[in-house]
Amino acid sequence: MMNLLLLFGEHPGWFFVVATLLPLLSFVLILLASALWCAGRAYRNTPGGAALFNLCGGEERGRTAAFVATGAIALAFVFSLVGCIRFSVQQHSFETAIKQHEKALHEFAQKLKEAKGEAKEELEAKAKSEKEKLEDQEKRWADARKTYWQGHFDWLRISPKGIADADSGTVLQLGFKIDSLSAIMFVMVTFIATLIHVFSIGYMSDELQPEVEDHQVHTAHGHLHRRGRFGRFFMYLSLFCFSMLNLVLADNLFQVFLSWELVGVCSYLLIGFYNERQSASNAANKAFITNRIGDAGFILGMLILWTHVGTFNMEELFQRVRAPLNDTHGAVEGVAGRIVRGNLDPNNTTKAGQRFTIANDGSDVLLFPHRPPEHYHAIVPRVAENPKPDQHGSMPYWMLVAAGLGIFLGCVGKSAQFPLQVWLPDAMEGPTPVSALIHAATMVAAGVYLVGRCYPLFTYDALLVIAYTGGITLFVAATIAVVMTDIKKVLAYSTVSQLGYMMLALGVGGWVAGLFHLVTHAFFKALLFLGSGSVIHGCHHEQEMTKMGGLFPKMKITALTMLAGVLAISGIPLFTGWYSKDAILAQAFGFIYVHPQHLLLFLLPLATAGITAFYMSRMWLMTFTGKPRDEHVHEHAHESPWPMTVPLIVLGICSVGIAWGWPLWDAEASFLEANVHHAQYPAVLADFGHIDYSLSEHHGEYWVAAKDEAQNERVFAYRNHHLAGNIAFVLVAIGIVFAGAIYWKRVLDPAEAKEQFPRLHAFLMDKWRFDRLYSAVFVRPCLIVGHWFAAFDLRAIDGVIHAVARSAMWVSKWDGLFDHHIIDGVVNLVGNTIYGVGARLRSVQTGFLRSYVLFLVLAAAGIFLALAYFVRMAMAG
Amino acid sequence: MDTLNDILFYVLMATTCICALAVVLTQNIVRAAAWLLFTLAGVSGLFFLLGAEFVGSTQLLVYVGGTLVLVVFGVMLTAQGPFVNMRIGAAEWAIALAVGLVLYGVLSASLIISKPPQSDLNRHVDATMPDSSVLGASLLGQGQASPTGFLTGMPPAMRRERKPMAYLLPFEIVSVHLLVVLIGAAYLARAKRRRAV
Amino acid sequence: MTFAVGLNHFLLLGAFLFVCGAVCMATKRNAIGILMGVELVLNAATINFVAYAHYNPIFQVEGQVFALFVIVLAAAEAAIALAIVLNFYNNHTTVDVDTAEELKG
Amino acid sequence: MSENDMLWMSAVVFIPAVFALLLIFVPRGKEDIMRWLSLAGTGLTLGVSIGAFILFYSNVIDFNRGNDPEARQRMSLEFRQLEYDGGGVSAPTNSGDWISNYPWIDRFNIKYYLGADGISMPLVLLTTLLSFLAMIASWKIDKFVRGYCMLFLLLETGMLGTFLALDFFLFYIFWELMLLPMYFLIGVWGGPRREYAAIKFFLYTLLGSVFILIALLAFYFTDVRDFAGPRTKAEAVAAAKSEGRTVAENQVEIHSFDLVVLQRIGKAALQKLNDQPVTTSFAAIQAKENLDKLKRDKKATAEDVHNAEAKYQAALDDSGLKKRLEQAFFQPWFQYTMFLFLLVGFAIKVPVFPFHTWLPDAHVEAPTPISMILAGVLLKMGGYGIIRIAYPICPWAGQQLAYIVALFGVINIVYGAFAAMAQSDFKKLVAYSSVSHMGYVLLGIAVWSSPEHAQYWSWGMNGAMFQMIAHGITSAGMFFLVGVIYDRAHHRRLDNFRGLYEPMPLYGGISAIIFFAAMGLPGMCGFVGEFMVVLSTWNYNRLFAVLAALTVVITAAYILWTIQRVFMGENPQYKNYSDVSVREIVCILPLLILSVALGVLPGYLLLNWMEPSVTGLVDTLARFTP
Repeated sequence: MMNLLLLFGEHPGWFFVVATLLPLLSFVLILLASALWCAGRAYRNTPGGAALFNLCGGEERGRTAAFVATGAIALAFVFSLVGCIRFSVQQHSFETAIKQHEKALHEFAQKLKEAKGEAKEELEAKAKSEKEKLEDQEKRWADARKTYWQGHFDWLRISPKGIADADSGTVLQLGFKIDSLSAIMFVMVTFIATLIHVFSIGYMSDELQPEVEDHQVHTAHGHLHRRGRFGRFFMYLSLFCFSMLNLVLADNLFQVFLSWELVGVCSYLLIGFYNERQSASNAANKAFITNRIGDAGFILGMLILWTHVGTFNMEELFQRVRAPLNDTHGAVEGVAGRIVRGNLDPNNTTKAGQRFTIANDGSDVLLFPHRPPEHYHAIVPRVAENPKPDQHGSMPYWMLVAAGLGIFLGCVGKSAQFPLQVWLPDAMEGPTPVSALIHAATMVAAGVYLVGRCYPLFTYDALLVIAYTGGITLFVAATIAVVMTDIKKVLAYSTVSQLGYMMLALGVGGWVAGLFHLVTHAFFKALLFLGSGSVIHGCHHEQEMTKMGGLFPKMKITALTMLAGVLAISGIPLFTGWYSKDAILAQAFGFIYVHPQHLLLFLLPLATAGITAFYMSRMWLMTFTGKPRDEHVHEHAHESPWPMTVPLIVLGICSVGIAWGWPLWDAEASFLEANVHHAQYPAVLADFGHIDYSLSEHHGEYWVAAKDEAQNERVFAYRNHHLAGNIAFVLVAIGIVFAGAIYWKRVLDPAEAKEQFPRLHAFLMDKWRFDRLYSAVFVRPCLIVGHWFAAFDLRAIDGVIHAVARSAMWVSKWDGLFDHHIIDGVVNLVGNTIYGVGARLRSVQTGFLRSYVLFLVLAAAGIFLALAYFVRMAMAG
Repeated sequence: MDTLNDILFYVLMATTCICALAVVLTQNIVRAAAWLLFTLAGVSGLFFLLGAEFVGSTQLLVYVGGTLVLVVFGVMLTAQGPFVNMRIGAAEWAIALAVGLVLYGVLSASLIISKPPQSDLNRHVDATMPDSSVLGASLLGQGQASPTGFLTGMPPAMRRERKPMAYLLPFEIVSVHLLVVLIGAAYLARAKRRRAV
Repeated sequence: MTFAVGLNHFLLLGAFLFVCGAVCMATKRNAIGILMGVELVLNAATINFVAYAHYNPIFQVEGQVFALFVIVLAAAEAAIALAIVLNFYNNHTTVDVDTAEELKG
Repeated sequence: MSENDMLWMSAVVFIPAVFALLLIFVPRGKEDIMRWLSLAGTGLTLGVSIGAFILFYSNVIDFNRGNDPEARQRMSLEFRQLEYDGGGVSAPTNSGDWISNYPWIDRFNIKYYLGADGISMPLVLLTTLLSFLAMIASWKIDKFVRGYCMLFLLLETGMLGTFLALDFFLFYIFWELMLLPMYFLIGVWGGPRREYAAIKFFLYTLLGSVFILIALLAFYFTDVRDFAGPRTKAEAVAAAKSEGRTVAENQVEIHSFDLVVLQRIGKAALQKLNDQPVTTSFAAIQAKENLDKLKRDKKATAEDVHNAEAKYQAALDDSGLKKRLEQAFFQPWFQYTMFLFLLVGFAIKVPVFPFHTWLPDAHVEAPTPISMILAGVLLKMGGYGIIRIAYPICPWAGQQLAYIVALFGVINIVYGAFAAMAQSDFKKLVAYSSVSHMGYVLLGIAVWSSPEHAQYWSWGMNGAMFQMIAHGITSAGMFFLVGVIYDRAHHRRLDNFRGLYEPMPLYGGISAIIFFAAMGLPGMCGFVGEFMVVLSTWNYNRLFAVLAALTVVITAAYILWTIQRVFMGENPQYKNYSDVSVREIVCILPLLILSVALGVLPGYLLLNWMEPSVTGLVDTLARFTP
């Protein structure tokens, strides 16, 4: 016990590791117990079997499993919270100290300008000691991060002799690295997952019965009856949580990929939870296969990095791809934190490598060494073929772009971005808590998280692709959401749309804004999904909004909490969504200010903000207000039990206030955002705003206003935050009013609108016809090719073989005929003759010894005669 | 001396031939055995006459003393049942005799016609037959025991000098063979135990 | 030792004994009688061997050696033949070879 | 060379054969005794192989020293063979080197030569384990039980011998030995089209064997005297003397089936054809060793070093060696032809497109346990042959034609996956998935790199080896699972199943795990090998890597579709099926555990001790690549 405490004391990163492993433990426990339970059930009548059966939970195993899983994730939440607090405290203390030293230095520098003589020397000495202290603090902080918050071990190691750098491309590691982003993600994921677990205990309680009737599956004998699967649901949830936490924990791309696939398979299992339903199993397959397309891209991205950079460790990757910020002489000017492009000069080759000329449109990228040289400026980059740890390397620029896009393709799959967004709405076939978990906190967030994590690997071109992908996605999804009538599908499309916002933010340099939105969105989207779950549960598994309406009096808690969610997602001031969404819009605004040709990247999210407000209000109004559309549903509707409402209330509170800071009304003052800010890579600032090591008062960042303000997106974003927010708010207000007019006050008739634009409506209802397109372009051709190949085997290859066999048979047949008639003919002839002679001679075989002797004597006489004759002839001859 | 040898030869030849004919012609098997005894004795006499003392004495010892005793034993062992008629028909007699005469005719005619190179052989008749020590040496594997010379009775083209030969191995084989045969005979002839039915 | 009787005399004697033996085999129904015929035939051969040994000096040794072998083989043959005869007698209570006709075609 | 090793390895190979003999004495009608006896035989073999492995592990690689250079070196057969041959690489050790070399047919210099290293050992373990499990799975076979068990045990001997033989001739004998029992096992105990399948299998494999036989004979006619050590030379002199010829030691011609010696001349051919000095002759190795020792030795004078250098140079420039390097073996046409012969011979076994059509038929018709063995072990022999024989003996052609091998690997991957998607027979689908998965093996082997990038090829080779083991586990598991459901439903049509999760939850869970493992899900064994191979491929050819990576989508598609068609949905017809029995659980449990354990800890369980051998092979081949 003491050792354990010591472990956490010395390696607080283990808080997070334990938090990750707890759900895995719960998964393994439940899995083993269910397997033994299944095995024991058959032998329940024997004492041993009964003991096994009862040991593994007996008839109550479902409930036990739920408690184990919930307990594990709750404990994981506690661990992550403690870890997060410890991390923040440590980070805060170090950074405060660093800031103080910097401030002092700054002051000394100011004073130095004026001072003269002895005072100057004294000041210089003071500044020197201050600088040493600063460096010492920075070093200690770096060491603390390394020893306390990082760790890894070799999972696989291959050690060939020939290569110069023994670590390049030889080892796959598993490890963890905590920064403020992952710490926040940890808390967010475990918190929401805990609430979802609690919610599920209520929502899935049907599954506790030994026999469940599935109303959506019709068999010849009425509805399907099957065993309840309460335990299995929680088992999947546990595995899901483990995978997601492992993904957040990972310090290298390989581990991310491991979890990435595991997350995919969990979503597959959960979406296909009602596996008797054809639609559910189809949706599960679709989700997994679509994700696998993204994964294939991810693998390719990893391959490129592995081949050219030789490592998957993210920190090492960034260190090699991005130029260092400073060396012993101070800041590295001009290229600090950037991807350095240039050209290799094949005519200027020495033993150390080829000369690298830096150029903004060069075809190659300089890779920086593991061990940077001390005086960076003194080094003229020479690129070695197989670089040693202290040599530079290079890779083609387009390869780096491709690597980035490959990784991004993985994120596109996971985060359901255009063009792989099709799986997510179908995934609504899973139980509602699953939708909440997948869509809010975990799986779809993973893509955005990874783009944020790998930010330094993306080149400018790749980022532009990301931004446009996000822009298209958010618009497409929002338009579809407008016409959807299934309450969960509306939420699904809104999720896709919001994820598009995050991607767009990351693409235009709003790293903080995107990830900030990720966290806030997790809360209110979880709330909305759980709320919809509560509605569905209350309405006895009715999901169509066209059959709801007027539910407000019957389910007040659900309605009010959901209203909070709707307002948050619409971006009403002081709700969480407002802080993050405005930040995104501001960043987009800043971006188009610098790059006016990308105007679309601001217009799309702006318009979509209005559309979002419209369809979210529409959803809420259709569900809770007005007259009931279906009396039957309305009559039986009821408020959900406490395990479901409590999570709703908690999430509702979070949706309102999780992003608050002081002063409340300052959109830039969010406490959460400031915390996310700590994790921001210098690379972001290098790409979108120049790095300057003079001091800033703002958020403790390492930058101030750019030297060239005309080219600085961050500055414009900061300055125009309120402008962008205000424009958006106007649009949001229009959207809400419009929705109210149609669905609440019934000023306008939605059916009329439908009739006026039948084609548009059909187009939107058909989800922009993506499914049909993919079916025609990918799915069917794949099947056809498969059949071709199978037929090729049967016809062509086996045909050739059969033909060979037949011709061999043919030859052998002729051979056989020859044998039969010619060779055998002769042989048979001889045989027959002999047989005939023998048959005739049979009578000679008298059985009397004496006659044999006579024959012998005769024969002897004959032989003797013949011999005598021949011998004579011979003698004569 | 020559005449004596000739007379001896003709006497022995006559004895042998008559006794052999008697073996053929007699119907009593015991008598046949007796006639056979004389035949074999006559043959051994001829061997002595030819100077092959060892072969002659072996003939006496093995044949007369051994084989014939065996035959007599056989006769006695098998003659205890009531005598069945073992005569054969006259026709068969006739055929057998005819065939026998034919064979004899063929043999004697070929002998007379082919005329073994008598004169050639007679040149060497002076040489004495080797005594039994030479025989023994040959059987013990000394090849030099037998003299060299050209094979006779062959076409000229095929004549070549024969090499000294020894007979140790055949001798051994024969002795082992004899042993095996005796054991086999004992096995075959042993009293059968009737199986309980 | 020389005498006027030549090789041919011996060969004719051998031929006569051979024919006697053959006829003996052909005319006896008693198995032992047949055996005696065989002995006669073998003796005929022995005589030929010894005669050649006498008249052809290069066969001095071989003739006798082979004669010896024939004698030995004859003894062996007699022993085994008699054993067969006894066995036959045990089974058929007779030595009449005409009863042994299982091989009749 | 140690008697001890010889006994262990011979025991592993021949215990099944001994039990096959024992089966003769079981009285007729006692089928259960026969089954138990064969189970005891396979079980004993498994036990002995594990014991052998533990000894091997402790003797050859030393616990906890997987990365120690000395331990790594001892993992290479080449090194141990040099020791055995008196190469003076270091003091000759005579125990625990896991090489056992005894004269067998002196006239042709054929040896009873067994040896184990990190390449053969895992395959031996896989074979013994799968044989044991397949024997359990054979429990329900009622037809000619004695014959079945005897053939089965004989087959096991053949397989184990193939993996352990280091003499090409011995290898070939074992290779053929395993062919015949397989023919009968398919042809007698198989399904309705068993005769067709058996004959197809037999003819295909025999065709391959003929190619291998030709290559084997062609190699034998090469004079390898420069590459054999003093011990081999002394043996050759003694053999000549016993035939009445007297030859001096440096004049004796040596022809050998010794795989390690053949590998050495293969490397010499690689060097010669790449216009490099041939440093792999025995004299050169010895001189180099001596030189290195002197260089390390601080007491050695400069003169000594200089002399040693001159000696080394003389060994390189030896005129006799130069003359003998003009033999046919060192000519391009010979290398090309022999490599292609060997490749085709082994590719048929792998099986590689277009020689793969025997596989679906054989798998579909074979009884379940034989399918397990067929997919689990027999396919691995092709890969093993390529790694152990084709590549090291004809490395120059291997390097020149690596592109084609990799191309066929990719074709296998893509073709197998697509063809699998079109199948409606459960077993055929699994068979085609085997084709696809074995493509990764071929691809991993073929990604030849230069010495600077040896690590990528090394990943490929190791990945290929790992993939072989993983595929052995998962495909055997899948075939067993198909057999389980076939026992109940008596058909294998995918479209007629549906809804098996409900009546058979345990079966469903187990199947899901095994199928996901085959699909290459992280955390399961199928992932590691595939990932390693794909990692290495980008460095070799980008298009191949893209295709291999994209195929994971198709793989996922057909496996998920299968799961959907078999387990999901509902089907009242199968409502009363019983879940897996205890015997079936016993049979599948080891595979289940391994498929997860190998995925979670591939390094500790397998790669740490397999990798030095494989990487050593890569090192020696890549080193001479320009």
